[in-house]
Amino acid sequence: MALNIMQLATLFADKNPGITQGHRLCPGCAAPNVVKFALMIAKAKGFEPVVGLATGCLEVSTTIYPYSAWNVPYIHNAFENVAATISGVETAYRALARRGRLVDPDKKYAFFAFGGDGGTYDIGLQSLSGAIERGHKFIYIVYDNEGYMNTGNQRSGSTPPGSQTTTAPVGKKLSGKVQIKKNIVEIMAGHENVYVATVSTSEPMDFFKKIEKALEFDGPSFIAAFSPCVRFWRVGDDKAVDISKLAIETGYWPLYEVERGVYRITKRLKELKPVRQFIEAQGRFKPLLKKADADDIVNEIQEYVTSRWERLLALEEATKDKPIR
Amino acid sequence: MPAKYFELRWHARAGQGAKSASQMFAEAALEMGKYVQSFPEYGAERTGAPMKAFNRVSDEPILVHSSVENPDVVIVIDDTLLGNPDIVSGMKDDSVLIVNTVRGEDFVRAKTGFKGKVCTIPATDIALEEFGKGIPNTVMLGAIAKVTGVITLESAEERIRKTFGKKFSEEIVEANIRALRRGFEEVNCSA
Amino acid sequence: MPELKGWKEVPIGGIIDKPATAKEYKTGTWRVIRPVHQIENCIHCMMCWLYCPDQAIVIEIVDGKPKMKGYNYDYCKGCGLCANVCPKTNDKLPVDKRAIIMKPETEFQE
Amino acid sequence: MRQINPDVVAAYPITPQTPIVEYFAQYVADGLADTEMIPVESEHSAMSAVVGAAASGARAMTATAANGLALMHEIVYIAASLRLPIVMPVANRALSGPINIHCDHSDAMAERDSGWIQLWAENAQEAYDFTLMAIKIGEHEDVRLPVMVNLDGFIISHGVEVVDFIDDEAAKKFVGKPIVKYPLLDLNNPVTYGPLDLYDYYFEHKRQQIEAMKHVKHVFKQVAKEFEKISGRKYDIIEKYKTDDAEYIMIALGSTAGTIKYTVDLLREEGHKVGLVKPWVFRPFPKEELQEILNGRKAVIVLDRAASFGAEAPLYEAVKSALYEAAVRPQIGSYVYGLGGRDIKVEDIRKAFEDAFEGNLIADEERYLGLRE
Repeated sequence: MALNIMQLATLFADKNPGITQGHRLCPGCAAPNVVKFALMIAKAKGFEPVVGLATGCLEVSTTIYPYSAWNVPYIHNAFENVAATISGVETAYRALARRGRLVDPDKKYAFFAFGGDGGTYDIGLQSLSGAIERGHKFIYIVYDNEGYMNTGNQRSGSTPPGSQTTTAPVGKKLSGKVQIKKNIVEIMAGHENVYVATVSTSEPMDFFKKIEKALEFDGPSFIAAFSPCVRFWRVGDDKAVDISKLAIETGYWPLYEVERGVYRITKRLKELKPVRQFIEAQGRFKPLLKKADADDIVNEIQEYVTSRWERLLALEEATKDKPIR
Repeated sequence: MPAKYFELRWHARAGQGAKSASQMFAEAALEMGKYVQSFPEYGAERTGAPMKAFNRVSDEPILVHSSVENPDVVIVIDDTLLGNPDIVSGMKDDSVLIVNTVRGEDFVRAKTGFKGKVCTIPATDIALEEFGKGIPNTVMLGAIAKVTGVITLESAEERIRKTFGKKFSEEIVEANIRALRRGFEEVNCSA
Repeated sequence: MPELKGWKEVPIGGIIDKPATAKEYKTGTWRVIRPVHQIENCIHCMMCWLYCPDQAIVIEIVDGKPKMKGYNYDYCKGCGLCANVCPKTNDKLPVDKRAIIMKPETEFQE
Repeated sequence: MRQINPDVVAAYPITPQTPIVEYFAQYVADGLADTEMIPVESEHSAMSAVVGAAASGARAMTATAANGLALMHEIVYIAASLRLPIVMPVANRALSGPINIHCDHSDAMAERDSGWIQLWAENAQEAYDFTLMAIKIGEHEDVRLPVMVNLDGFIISHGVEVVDFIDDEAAKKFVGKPIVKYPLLDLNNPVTYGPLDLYDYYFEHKRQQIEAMKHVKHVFKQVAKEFEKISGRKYDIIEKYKTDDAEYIMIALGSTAGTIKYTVDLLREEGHKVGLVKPWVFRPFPKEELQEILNGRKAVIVLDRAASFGAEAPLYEAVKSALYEAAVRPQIGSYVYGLGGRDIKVEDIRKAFEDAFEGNLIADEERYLGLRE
């Protein structure tokens, strides 16, 4: 039975969810809530989270020596290797458990790795793929803010076309990044023996259920969390949830899961709002929208979003009751 | 005897534009044929976190690259920072404290305990009146020109025309120049 | 900033050997707009608590139910997300009917 | 490695390290060791995973060579900085390019400032002995540093030699239970590994690493003494071969030292007073030991199996620097040899000695053994 918000509030009224106050992320940043949601569910379900972090905003802002905003075991190694690092931790756990050398042998451990889209879609993809393929029992969560925000808004494999970044800026000739966002969910689902899901903090119950599922899944899980960067998406500090809602309602960020190849849409939309609404709500697309070819690019995104949604519906139908492994 | 450098320290919140203001100040001094430095203090802080930036100005080449310890002038862009002990750190009796605030000298003294010369200017309000955005940089530049004389109003004007002229309309450039002049005229200093 | 220690006094490897030390760093100093809780309009739905990125919402269990008590201004950065997600706060409601109102920090300076 | 029976081994195959990992995987498959193996997808992940495992409180090992070590490079530094006592045999091989799979020391030399202890083995026996000793040295309270056990690729890694193994029980007792500090998996004391360490503390943490390296020598000696008790084999920071009355001393790392010993014996039969010094420990550098042994000799010949482009060869540079403080400085000469697995022969070594006999060593001139002009 999934936990609801009131139950969680009661449970965590005087208990820390794992990430603490005093972190130095921007006001209104979505990333700490991605962490909070995940760790609260783990703790509420009796798990003890152990956290690995890839280099990025979340990492630098939560652990500025001698200040740590974590009250669970935490390790940061480097940018591209959080999945490999946590696979070492998880393996050590199994070895020490077997050899009777765990300090807390009776506790249920849950291994989490967090990374931004840069550390996941791009530089960390190899180590992530390796760790998932080897079947380590861990939950990888990408907080996807669609760019290298830690270093000041450079393009990543996750940046959408037309978005203003410093390395793919909108100029006289080019209209920002030209490539479509990489579909990380499909890449990860292709590992087959894995639970993959998309989440957004604007849909907390859906988020909670998927974390629960990941905790119970017998193998690795990959969760893609939509995580607006209020600063570089050029929206108000209070707008992370609003933008997330628009992303879901327009189909830009469909909520679904893939469990061993079986697709399931978890938030069914009767109709998609025009993706233009999502785009126009953000300052990062302003330079694009001033350009003559803005409509072409917005239409291209719209076509992509629509066709992907239709494809999702078809995949759901086609994979029903047909797990791969 | 090594050259005496004129040193400034800026206090603001990350995202308030102190880095650009410090750059504009340096460029205005450069415009007058001086040697300049402008550098922010890089931490891991995000938008809203207290941050610092520094300037050095000299008639001779500047050799020192360390951060400014004993500033001649301290500029505070956000008066909610005044209670932070960092503000007066290393200030000398003859240093000057310039604060963007709608409040007066007494408020600044009460918050900082600073005994030397205090100047105040409601830079955010002036900026809002002149160009509709609460970005106090150009107003502060005017105030600094008046208080220190290290840069002239003309050099600052020249700089604003050059930097803003490339990106913004004539209207915005003129509004910023008006803001600059008001900063120069309206800054209010203790004796 | 706490007093800086010498190399013989700190744990090796840059390890922070205690949890949650960031609580000593008060991010409330970042705030320029302050959320103010008007408890009489609050329905204690816990949305602000859920979404506060800085865990600055203080809650208390009364008769087994969580109640919003106000803010921990030591950590609140003033992002306003709490007011935005509050079902009892929006532009259409008169200010005195809202559960959360946002006020410039300067009003609380004296 | 089987006798150490580490908790976790993460490794990726690379020639000539492959046999080490293959043999070990077979031991695990046959149940002779019950280590958890992580068959990672790259060396970068191998080092990353052992960092995670070691931080967790596990005894963790990996092994690599050449390009694999280079790919690990970033995490090699992190392992040392996080003060994790990982042990890693390195089958030394030329670092590309062009690609070459044979022995030289360019791979390990590129890591000499990474903060790892470097032990250098002459033969399979030493490689085996050092791997056991490395566990105890790295985990020691005064040290807490990772250890690289260097062995010449192919020459040792693929060679078949007689090795005297210690019996399993004695070996197990010698390495003992892992000494763990700040285990990540201790839920009662949650620790933060790898924070952002800015200008206010980074330097202090580096100073601690410098200090830890200073403790290695006495810990090495202590461990060597214990090891001698179970093995009868005696180790020190440097090995001295027929140096007592030697006027001419050659210095080299790894398997070439054996060939030099043979040559020393030949030359001694001819009446030359020659000897060999072989650093067993290269990091920390045996500066004082070398100063003491080299002071007042007629000549010192340093052999390097790696070049430092635009500077002097690494071993030579360090030896020469150590001699700055010697009361009576010997003549000194630099010889680079064996790059990319080029064979080094007795005649080559004899040639270098003969240069010294003739008084023909020039400190500022790098010479090459076995190179075609």
